[in-house]
Amino acid sequence: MLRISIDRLNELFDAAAEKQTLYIPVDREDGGAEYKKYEKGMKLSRSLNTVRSAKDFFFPQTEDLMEFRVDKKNIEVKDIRSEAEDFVIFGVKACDVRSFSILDKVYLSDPVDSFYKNRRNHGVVISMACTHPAETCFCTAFGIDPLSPEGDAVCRMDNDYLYISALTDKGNAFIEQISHLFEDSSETEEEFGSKYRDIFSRLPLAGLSTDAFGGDKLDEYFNSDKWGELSESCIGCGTCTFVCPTCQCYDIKDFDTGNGIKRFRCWDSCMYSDFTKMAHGNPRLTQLERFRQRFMHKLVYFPACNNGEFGCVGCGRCLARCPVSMNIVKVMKDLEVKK
Amino acid sequence: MRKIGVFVCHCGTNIAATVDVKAVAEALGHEPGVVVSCEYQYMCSESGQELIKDSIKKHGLTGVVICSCSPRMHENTFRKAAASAGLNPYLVEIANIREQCSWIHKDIASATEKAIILGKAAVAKIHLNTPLTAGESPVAKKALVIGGGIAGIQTALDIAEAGFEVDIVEKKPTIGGKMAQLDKTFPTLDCAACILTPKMVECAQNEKIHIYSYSEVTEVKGFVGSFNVTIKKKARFVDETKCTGCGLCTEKCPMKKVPNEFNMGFDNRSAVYIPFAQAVPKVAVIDPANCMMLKTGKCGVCSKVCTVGAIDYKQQDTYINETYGAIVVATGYDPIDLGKYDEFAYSQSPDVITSLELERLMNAAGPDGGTLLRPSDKKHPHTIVFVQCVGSRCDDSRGKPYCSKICCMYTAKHAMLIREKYPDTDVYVFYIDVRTPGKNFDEFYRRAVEQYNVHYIKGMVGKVEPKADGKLSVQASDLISREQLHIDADLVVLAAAIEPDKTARPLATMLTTQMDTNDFFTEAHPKLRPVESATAGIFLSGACQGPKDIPETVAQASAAASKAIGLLCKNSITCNPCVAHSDELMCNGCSSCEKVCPYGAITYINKEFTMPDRTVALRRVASVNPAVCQGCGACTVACPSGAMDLNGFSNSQIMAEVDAICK
Amino acid sequence: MQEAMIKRAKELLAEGIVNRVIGWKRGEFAYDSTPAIFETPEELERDFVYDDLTASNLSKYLIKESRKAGKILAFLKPCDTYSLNQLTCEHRVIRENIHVIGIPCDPKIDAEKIKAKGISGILGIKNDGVDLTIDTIYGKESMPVSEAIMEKCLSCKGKKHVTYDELIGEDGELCDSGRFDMVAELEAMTAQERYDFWRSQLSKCIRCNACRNVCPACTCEKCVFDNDASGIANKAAADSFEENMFHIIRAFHVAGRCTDCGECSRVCPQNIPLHMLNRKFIKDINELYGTYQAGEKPDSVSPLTSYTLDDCEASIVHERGTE
Amino acid sequence: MQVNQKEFEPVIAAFCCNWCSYAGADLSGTNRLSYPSNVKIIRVPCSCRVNPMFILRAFQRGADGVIICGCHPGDCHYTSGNYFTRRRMTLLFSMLDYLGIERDRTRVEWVSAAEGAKFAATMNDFTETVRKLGPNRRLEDLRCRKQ
Repeated sequence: MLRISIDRLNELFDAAAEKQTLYIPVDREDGGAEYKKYEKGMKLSRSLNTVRSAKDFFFPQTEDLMEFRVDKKNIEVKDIRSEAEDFVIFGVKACDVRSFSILDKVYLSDPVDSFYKNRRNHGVVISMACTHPAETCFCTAFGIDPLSPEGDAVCRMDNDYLYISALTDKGNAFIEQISHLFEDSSETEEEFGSKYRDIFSRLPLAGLSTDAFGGDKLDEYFNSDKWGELSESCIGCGTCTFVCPTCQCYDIKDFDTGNGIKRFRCWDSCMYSDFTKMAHGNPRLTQLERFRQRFMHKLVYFPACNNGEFGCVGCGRCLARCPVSMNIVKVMKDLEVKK
Repeated sequence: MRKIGVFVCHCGTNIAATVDVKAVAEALGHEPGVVVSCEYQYMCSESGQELIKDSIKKHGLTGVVICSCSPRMHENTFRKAAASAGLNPYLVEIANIREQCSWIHKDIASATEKAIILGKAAVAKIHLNTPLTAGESPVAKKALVIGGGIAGIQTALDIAEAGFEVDIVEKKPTIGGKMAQLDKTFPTLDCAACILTPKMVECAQNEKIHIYSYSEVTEVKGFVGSFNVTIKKKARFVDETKCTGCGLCTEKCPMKKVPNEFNMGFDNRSAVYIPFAQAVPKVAVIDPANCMMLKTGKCGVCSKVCTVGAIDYKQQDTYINETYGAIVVATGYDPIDLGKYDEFAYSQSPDVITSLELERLMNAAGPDGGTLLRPSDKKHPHTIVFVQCVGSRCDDSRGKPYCSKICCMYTAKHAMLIREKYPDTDVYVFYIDVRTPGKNFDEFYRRAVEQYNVHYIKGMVGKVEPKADGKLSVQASDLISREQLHIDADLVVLAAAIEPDKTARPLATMLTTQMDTNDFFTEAHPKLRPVESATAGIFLSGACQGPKDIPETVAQASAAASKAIGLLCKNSITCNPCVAHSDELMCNGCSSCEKVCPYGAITYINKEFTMPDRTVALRRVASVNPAVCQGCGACTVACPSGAMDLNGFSNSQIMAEVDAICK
Repeated sequence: MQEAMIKRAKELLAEGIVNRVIGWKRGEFAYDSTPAIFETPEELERDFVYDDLTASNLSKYLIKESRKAGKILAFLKPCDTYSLNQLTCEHRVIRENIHVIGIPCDPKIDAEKIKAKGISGILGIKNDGVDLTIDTIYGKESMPVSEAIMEKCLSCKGKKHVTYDELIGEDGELCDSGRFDMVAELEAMTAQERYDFWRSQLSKCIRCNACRNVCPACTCEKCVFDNDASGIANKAAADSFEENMFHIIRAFHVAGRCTDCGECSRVCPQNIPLHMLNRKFIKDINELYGTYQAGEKPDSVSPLTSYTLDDCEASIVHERGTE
Repeated sequence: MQVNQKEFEPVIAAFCCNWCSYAGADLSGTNRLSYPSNVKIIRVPCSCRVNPMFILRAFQRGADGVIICGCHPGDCHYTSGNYFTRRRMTLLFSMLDYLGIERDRTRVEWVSAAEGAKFAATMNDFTETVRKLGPNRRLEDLRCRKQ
């Protein structure tokens, strides 16, 4: 691996930001962290994770799709797509990096979402190994190695050094740009990992298993009488969905600007009463059904369509943020008990 | 998609001179949904209306926008035209490009641009208009007249004459009002009592008329055609049905030191009394504040002397509930309190009096039998100064900004009568202007000046000071000769401004009718609907609407009666369809709307609903009575969920207008 | 306390006075709990929890619960009783179907504040009244309790219950916690500073609707922001205007009805001080129309559905304003 | 986008109640009392019909100032509507001020049907006040900016 002293991190950011737009996680005054466009002097957040996930970079909360211009009685349709600029997201944790590949399965398979693809093509993901997980973490349940995240290049950081190694051509190119800042290090990925591996086994959710779930479990869980009790406290907000790195549903809306129409999409949440509302009404009438949708999607429907891959990466954001502390872990444990 | 027709009016040159009407029609023709857009000289003319009607039929229009004068002017005209062509009248919108555009802007380019925007807003709105149908509600064939002065009496008589029942509510023990206190009337100098009392008697005798004297309206609910009114009949401690009005009780009553209101306190009455000889109903009333029996339980003389046993010390206030189709307000006026006018020494000297007090002093039925004597020493006054505009046309907070209208004429009358009866008296009248518009009014005034030599002096009295010798020192300025005048007067008469009766304001609140800042009731239109209030079914009679003399009052009283009769003739009335309505599925039943509704039009019902989740739920939801709702829209803002909306001014319609105007 | 509550709940269940209980259920971690309905003594024994971390306001659940068959037992903290009164006032709950037990309440601990100290991997939290001892996977940590108190408890209205059918423990007193101080501080800033402050806060909003959905005053059958026909529906803030719009209108809709229970700020995943919007309305109402506490009485009339003839004019905003 | 102060023409939305202020506006027209064409009037039955949503909507769509006109307190055609308006708007304006939105962009004015001159004077004054403030940037929707 290559390494750089952590005292010199900002040199690294300065150099990278010169070549392309760079986003790094920074701490906010209110205690949360968020990705921000790097500006000189910004300090890398040491938080475990940002409040919002990193999916915004490829799948932003709102995004204009097209415009209609009205001139007298004519309507002109305007394609507003343009090539995205190159950008680097630095410090993405393993869970969030995995979420990109889950989103890819949705947006890069036919029909390809050109908006998503455009951003994906221009984005470089520099991941960061996890050394300080929280009690809400359970990525390992989904086969993610928090110490060896995916991405274009992967960083590992201890108290002294930041180590970097490329995983893809994009990652190589990134390191190339700033290679003068690095020195070689004999530290191997395994050596680094072994220092922290033990922490993960001490996590309260370390034993969580997904064995009971998968694409073939529709019949077992769909009509479970546990859903009623589980969904009872759900207030139907979209917090879990909006902080979730893998929730990928959106709604398309038109906005009349007075001079024309902007058609945009925005995140939607299956927790909302108007989710997938159609001309005849809403297929999911009660909060129970909407609540069930979210967890069935992540634990059953998604794996059913994606070779068994679950639609959750165990980042723990929903555990931390749900106003009523109802979450996927409780759902998994409760449903399992029934079996 | 709507098929909208746009009709731009030139209004001769009123609009066309500053707004390029052709450009407006052209621009609006490009708006979505507009299938025809044209301009014409006078849209409101017969041929203009024909143009609209023909277009509606030819193009199958589903919306009409007229760019013209204010909707307050011709909205109804165009709605009727649309209706006659088969289009729902509420699918018509007016863009006001005259009063709010061509008349206020001079630059053609900007006026035209604004006219186009106003037109676009109307087009945007009409896209969202819905056909509205006015509902109907029944009319109770009975009228209520509030106030039993000459206005109320005349109105009641006219309504009764037309064959409808009418109730008069009068707060005093007798009807008659101010006119009953007057001596002679201008400009004919006939005796007020002689012309009023027969009418009072007629009221009492007319079987269609019921008089609630010594009564007050305490609650008004309901709406045009069906007002539910609660009347408080104050305890008079005399059984009206038994009392013959013989007056024996009033003679024997030992408590005789009560100032007599009817004579403006110049003499006294007993605790049980009949206000005056011609009172209607001629029934005694016990004044509980002064009756020994009611105060201490010791006396009972009246009860002993009453031969018919009409005295009832235990009588209580009673409440009567009646339903009326129409209500006429005739609450009249009062002279203002002159307590704040120290400079005229009104509070200091008994010889400084108001004109109304003078009426009593000069009245044959007055305290001195019609001989004019000074209140202080009961001597004949030789020098009398009249001061005009005391509190009228006043720009400070003590008085009223308006002209009280009747003072010039009654002062001329007073001056003339005094000079006629006591030619040795010097009469001075200080005035700002003498206003005498009215039939035979100016001739009357000139007679006072020319024939009776009343000294009219343009100028204001600065100060009146009682002197040790009993005279009143009057300092005044003569604005024409520019001299300071000094007159030693025996009597000073102040023409106090008149103001609406104090009960008018709370009554207006009960009736939900509009008042102006002076507490005069506001008419629905100052020119075209002068006797109607803006609240349907409430009519205005007499001085409650503004200062008036007797002939005007009577004229208005009859006009109000005819409007009320017009309403009572109908079996049902059409309601304003621009009312609030609640989307029951969205309503929370939280009662916010109910709390802000001035009309009590919103009630709550428990109703079963099939909810979006297909469960059946019993829910509390708001329900608007469209006949009661007047369409103010207060509820629509109080409602957080937007369940409450207003026909004709819906949230989406107003927002569409906002969008069009701001873009 | 928890034991006393469970005991009393079991009694009421056994006596048939209530057929279910709403309370808090033990969560996954040391600090989380979920509002839950309990129907049997066994469920109560197993899952019921009440401690210094059970902060959520249960009143809003009673809208639905009070319409179900049978009576429900609700454990309400002092501030929650205001919400219930307000809901009763607005006919949103059927009060007769609720048996309210007022429970005392000490300042709640905000796990977010512990985490903000960088304390992670929390396994257990102990409160000795002065310090918190936090057991984590990385070892023991400690911090003063005072630094971990939940925002809504820092501005506690008092420990008095405004409605209850019975009490466990003593009823407390009202108190003044200077809850308007922060609003006043903001008011004293320049317009530009205020604008910058709110922009930095509201721009964090992800429109998850947690604030709205948890709010006991936001009980519309269908929110205007979810209603396409309202003309202002917005699912996401596509422009900074919409961030402002949502929060201004929401605050306005609950003005005069908001009891200042603080749930909005508690649940905001982005830590936006939303209570500072509602509290501004409360402060204005108190100053301009007389002190008013929504939910204090079950029949109070909101200052926005009433008026007096001599109310101040809107120009007061100009007159008293700082730059 | 730099806007030249001289070229800036504010967009003013005026909500006028039908019975007093709209009639007052008509009267100022009848009396030919001019006020700037920037002012566009929206007729509402009563000032209490004005929902805060409408005001925000106007700012969103490009208004630089919003004024609400109604009957004088006590003279409301519907007796009490403007009293509610007064409370609602006071609180709303105070909130906008609190959020740092220029407080001079909003106003409530009571104009009777007889006050044509007051209407014109009010609109002249308000337009000039807003003109001085410049374009509304703090409460606009960028998507609605004129192109």
